[in-house]
Amino acid sequence: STDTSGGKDKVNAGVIAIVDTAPIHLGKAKGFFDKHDIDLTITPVQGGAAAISGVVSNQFQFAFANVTSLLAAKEQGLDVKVVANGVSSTGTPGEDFSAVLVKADSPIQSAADLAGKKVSVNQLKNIGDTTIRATVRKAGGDPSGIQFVELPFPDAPAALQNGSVDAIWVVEPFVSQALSQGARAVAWNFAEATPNLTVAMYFTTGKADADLSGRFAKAINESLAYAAEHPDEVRETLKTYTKIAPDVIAKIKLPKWPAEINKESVTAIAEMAKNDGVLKSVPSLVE
Amino acid sequence: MRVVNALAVPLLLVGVWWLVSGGSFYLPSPGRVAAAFAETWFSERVLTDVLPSLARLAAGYTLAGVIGVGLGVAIGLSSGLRAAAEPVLEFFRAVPPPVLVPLIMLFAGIDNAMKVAVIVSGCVWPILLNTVEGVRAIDEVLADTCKLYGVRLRHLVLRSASPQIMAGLRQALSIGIILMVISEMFASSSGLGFTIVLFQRGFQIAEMWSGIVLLGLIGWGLSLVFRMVEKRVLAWYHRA
Amino acid sequence: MLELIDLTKTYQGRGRTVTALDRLSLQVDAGELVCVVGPSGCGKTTLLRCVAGLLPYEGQVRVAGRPVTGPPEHTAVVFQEYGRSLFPWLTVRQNVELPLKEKGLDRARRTELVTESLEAVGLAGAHDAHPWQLSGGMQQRVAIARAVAYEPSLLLMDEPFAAVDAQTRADLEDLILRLWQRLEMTVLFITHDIDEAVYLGRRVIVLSASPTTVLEDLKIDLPAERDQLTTRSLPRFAELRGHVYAQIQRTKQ
Amino acid sequence: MLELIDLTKTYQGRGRTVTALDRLSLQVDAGELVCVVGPSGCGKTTLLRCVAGLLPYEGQVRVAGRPVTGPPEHTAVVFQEYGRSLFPWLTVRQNVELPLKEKGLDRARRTELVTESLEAVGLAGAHDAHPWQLSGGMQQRVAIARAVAYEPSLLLMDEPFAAVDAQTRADLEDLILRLWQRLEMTVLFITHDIDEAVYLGRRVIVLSASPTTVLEDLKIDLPAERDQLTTRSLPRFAELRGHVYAQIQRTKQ
Amino acid sequence: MRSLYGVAGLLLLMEAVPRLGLVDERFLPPASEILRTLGGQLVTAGLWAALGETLLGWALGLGIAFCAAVAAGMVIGTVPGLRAATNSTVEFLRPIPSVALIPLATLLFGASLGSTLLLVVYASFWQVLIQVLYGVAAVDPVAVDTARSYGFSSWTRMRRLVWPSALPYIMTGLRLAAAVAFILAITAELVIGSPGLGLEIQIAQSSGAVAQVYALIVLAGLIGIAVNVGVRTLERRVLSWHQSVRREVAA
Ligand SMILES: Nc1ncnc2c1ncn2[C@@H]1O[C@H](COP(=O)(O)OP(=O)(O)OP(=O)(O)O)[C@@H](O)[C@H]1O
Ligand SMILES: Nc1ncnc2c1ncn2[C@@H]1O[C@H](COP(=O)(O)OP(=O)(O)OP(=O)(O)O)[C@@H](O)[C@H]1O
Ligand SMILES: [Mg+2]
Ligand SMILES: [Mg+2]
Repeated sequence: STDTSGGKDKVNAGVIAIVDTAPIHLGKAKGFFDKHDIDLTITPVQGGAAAISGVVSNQFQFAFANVTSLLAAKEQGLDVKVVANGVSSTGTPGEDFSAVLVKADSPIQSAADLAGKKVSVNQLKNIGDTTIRATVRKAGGDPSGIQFVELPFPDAPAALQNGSVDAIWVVEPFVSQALSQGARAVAWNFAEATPNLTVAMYFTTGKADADLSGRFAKAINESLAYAAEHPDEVRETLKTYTKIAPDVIAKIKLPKWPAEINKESVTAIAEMAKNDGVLKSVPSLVE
Repeated sequence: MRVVNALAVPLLLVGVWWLVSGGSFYLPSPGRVAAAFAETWFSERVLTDVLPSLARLAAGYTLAGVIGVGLGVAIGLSSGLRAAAEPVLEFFRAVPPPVLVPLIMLFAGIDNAMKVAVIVSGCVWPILLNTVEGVRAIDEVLADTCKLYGVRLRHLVLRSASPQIMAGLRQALSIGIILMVISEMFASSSGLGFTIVLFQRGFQIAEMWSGIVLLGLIGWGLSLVFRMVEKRVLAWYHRA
Repeated sequence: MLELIDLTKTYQGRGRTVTALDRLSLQVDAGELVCVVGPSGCGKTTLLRCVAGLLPYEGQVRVAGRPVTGPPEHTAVVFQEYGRSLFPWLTVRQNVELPLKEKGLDRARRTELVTESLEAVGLAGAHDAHPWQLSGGMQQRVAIARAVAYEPSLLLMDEPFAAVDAQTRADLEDLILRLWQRLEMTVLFITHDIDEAVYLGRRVIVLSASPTTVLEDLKIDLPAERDQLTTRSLPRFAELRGHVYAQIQRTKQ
Repeated sequence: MLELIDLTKTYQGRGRTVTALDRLSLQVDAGELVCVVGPSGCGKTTLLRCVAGLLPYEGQVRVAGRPVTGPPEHTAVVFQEYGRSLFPWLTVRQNVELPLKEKGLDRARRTELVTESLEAVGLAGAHDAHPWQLSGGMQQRVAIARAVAYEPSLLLMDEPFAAVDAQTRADLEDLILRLWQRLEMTVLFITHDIDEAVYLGRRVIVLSASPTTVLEDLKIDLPAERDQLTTRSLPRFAELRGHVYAQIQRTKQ
Repeated sequence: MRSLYGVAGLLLLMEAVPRLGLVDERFLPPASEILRTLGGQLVTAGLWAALGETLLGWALGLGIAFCAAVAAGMVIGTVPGLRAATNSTVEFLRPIPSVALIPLATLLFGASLGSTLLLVVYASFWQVLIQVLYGVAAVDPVAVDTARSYGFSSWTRMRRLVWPSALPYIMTGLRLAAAVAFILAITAELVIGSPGLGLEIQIAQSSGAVAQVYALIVLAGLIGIAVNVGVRTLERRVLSWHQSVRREVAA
């Protein structure tokens, strides 16, 4: 519902409390949403599926979810409509916010060595395993034998440490944390899977008011642009809605926040997912 | 007559479900769920997902029973031990299993041992609490009789607390199934609970509901077995 | 065998404090059969439970020279609440057999004792029944059979024949007398039946009303060999009986 | 008032089938006081529970002309298991008062009845105790007080004085006689004490051993006004007593 | 007094395990550090607000579930035939994880108190219900006969006989349900994202703030201890007549 109060539309956005979503928090603080007559409330959600459910059930007007989750929703006939870019890979291995890590003394030296190993991802049949398979394939390995297990990001470093898995996929702040504690990166799956990968997007439902969606998109895009230009303010913002330790915040690699959605990368992800059997078709997500 | 009696309420509920389910994405009609059920579970999934889950459930449940009853008897018999142990137990009891899992993973790794440990960590409470209370509630005259004749603990304590222990075991059965699902939300790549979660995240809602229905059926089936056992164990109690 | 010196027992409950026994002293020699009578609620059961080591107390209680802190060895008790003292999940036979197992007797001896004692209390046909399938009197007899089969050296009985008919009662009285003579055990026997007390006891202890002490310690100077017909028709029997009755009535002022 | 025709009760349990009552017939007029005696385990309690509407049975049981299918109205029962029939979570006073509340009496009348009846059974000082703080005999007297305070038109008592001393027993016997005359109720009184049966009863029913029928229905032709001393010393009393005793012994072959 | 030994022992263990290197300190900080972090958290207003939210959902949900389950249990347990009719349904519904109801909850209520309540009530209802059913079966048959012969109405029988007899079982049910309700309140926040302690835990987890996660877990455990003390106190009052309590009071 878009209740108007004081001329402004009340909007509730479901957003995961991670580094990726810093722009919306920063943009809210900077008044970009007020400028577009949007009275924004940011509700933290636990993951992409919860965000999508929330939008479909009208609890949120907008939300943030990764490409694969959105593709899956679309394929199952859920009425989701992308309104703006969310977060993108930096495209530079070694400088990205997502990596596959191994122990310092691990025999695994490159992405190709991951073949046949046990690798943790936060969710199976999602963007993690899809991009890792692509990276391994590009590095000349055979991804079909990789044994993926589900482990939430926070629990993955411990599992790597006590040898429960051979490699872990994590995103910031866990990448920096683990690297500083002696882990070693063997693959930068977002950067290496496909060029300039669009990882996640803001979306709404097809039934949403077009004018409001437009204004929200504008506000988001301004926020993305501002965040891209002011990394220091982004790091400050992180202290407000996450509990990441300040010394870690100073170290983490920030993602890219372009205003443009890289449509080719979305299609590429969809193709890969289809090849891996995660999706049955290639739904069109972004017109 | 008994069959009619047992089926009336379930049929009524399915009817209600049918009526309210019209057109909702998250609540598909019973027909669609039934179709999804046949498609999803009459396949090799039974071998790869359902049976391993049930095996872990059996292991966890048995372990919880042994620990719960053993510890419960000890705690129930000694008020000193109870005073010391209760706060610690209550502490762990109040910690939600999902946040306890990472801790368990630190000690038990991420394989079957962890999942069984998660099941135990939830199942043990109703058994433990009921055993403690059952042991505390032993008839005084009976307890005195035992003291006099030096009759071993087993006879008095376990049997006379058995109605309450059975209540705990009954509770634990369904909690075990729930924890089987929760344990498979972590560090999994197969299992009944894992499959349900996967369906949920993939927005395959009819399939997800068919998994929930399967959980219910498993619970119901196990409770039938349980009742048969209980009928024997508590025959003296129900004066049958 | 049994020595009570200044035994005092006070029950403290919410708002209700009862001094059930007040500096009660009593001695029972090994192999004696002593009957205890007294008004209802005076503290007979309390006395018995102190001796059985089931209640904390003040003063001294000694069994076979040793102070009682827990249940003394080789002791059997028939509780007033006989129904609650049987294990409902065991059959009659198992109920009687359990303490014998605990005592470490072998199977043959156990079977013999169980069969004998159940026969003696008239329950030969009820071996496989559960306690709750029995009448009140039958349950009480199971409890008696259990105590008897145990062959204790100290037997404590709390109104053990309260729930059986007159004829059975007479039979059971004679059973106890027989066993007492054969096993040379010490028996403390609480009863409300004055005739019974005089018939069975070598001594009858009359307790006063609460706070309870020993009102009279009466030696029963009847012939050692007792018999339901002849003993009860002795003039001395009537005399003693009348004496005890008068004492009990005195407690009720 | 009470009509039993061909009453048969068979208990069926695992492996144990007992015919407790076998085509038993009996009639009790309104306002009669009938005592029932019989060997232990013969089926007295079973009989009483059938009349109280607590057991399914074969044959016919009618109370006040109506067939018994559930507990008949205005009926009070004192159970043989008196201890378990008291509610442990209520005090003595509350236990006695509860049925009166249920009967719809006002507070003043209730207090009066409770105080009176507890006084009558000698428990004036135990109003606020809980049942488990009482001795066996005291618990039994609470159950009696509860039945008495209820002022039933049919009073069923199952060995109600088994746990009290001789003197208290005599007092309670006279209490029942007084109430019976004042309230004109019908009383069915089960006892093992033959003296008691003859002293109280206008008729004494002697039951046979299992399978149980009425062995003898004995009219007690003693003067209507009974008195512990005079009645019990009548030669006719001794005669009747001896007769009943002989009958009971006959059942034990 | 004795209860302090248990807690002290636990703290000692939690301090020793990481200090001795049995597990990596980074993944399980020693007790002293957890407590220090907890102390730091306790002075922030945000934590108390979150705690308030959680406890509100907990108390409301537990209250609703308890009353509903006791009422349903007494009726099902005492009306003949009803038990057989409802048995299969109860056993079917009971093992369905509350967590699986999350889509339904969000659909009906969104990320609001309603969702939390739905999950909390659903989970704790069964705990109490099963205990009540067993408790109702624990009534002494002689006491039942007594009540019947004095012509007690069904209501009086329920209130004066069945309820007190079942009370020991029900108290256990309350203790079980109290913990389950608390767990579900937190889990609901964790998963649905309604505000509260669970959300705090989730944010701390995804921020890699291990000590904070454990501090919040310890807080949850402490609340569990407090709730148990409350229920035990209640039990000593309402079950003072029962063997289990009176034996201890006497001893
Ligand atoms: N619930 C029951 N199940 C099976 N058999 C029973 C049950 N209750 C009683 N009986 C049997 O029925 C018979 C009569 O029992 P009842 O209790 O009526 O005897 P009674 O005359 O009251 O004896 P007593 O004087 O010892 O109390 C006994 O043989 C007993 O074993
Ligand atoms: N557990 C208890 N708590 C409090 N008071 C008790 C307890 N047990 C007994 N009493 C009290 O102690 C006194 C003596 O009780 P006791 O049972 O020893 O009497 P008794 O002589 O065996 O009586 P009876 O012949 O009626 O069985 C009574 O006043 C009783 O109320
Ligand atoms: Mg006594
Ligand atoms: Mg009887």
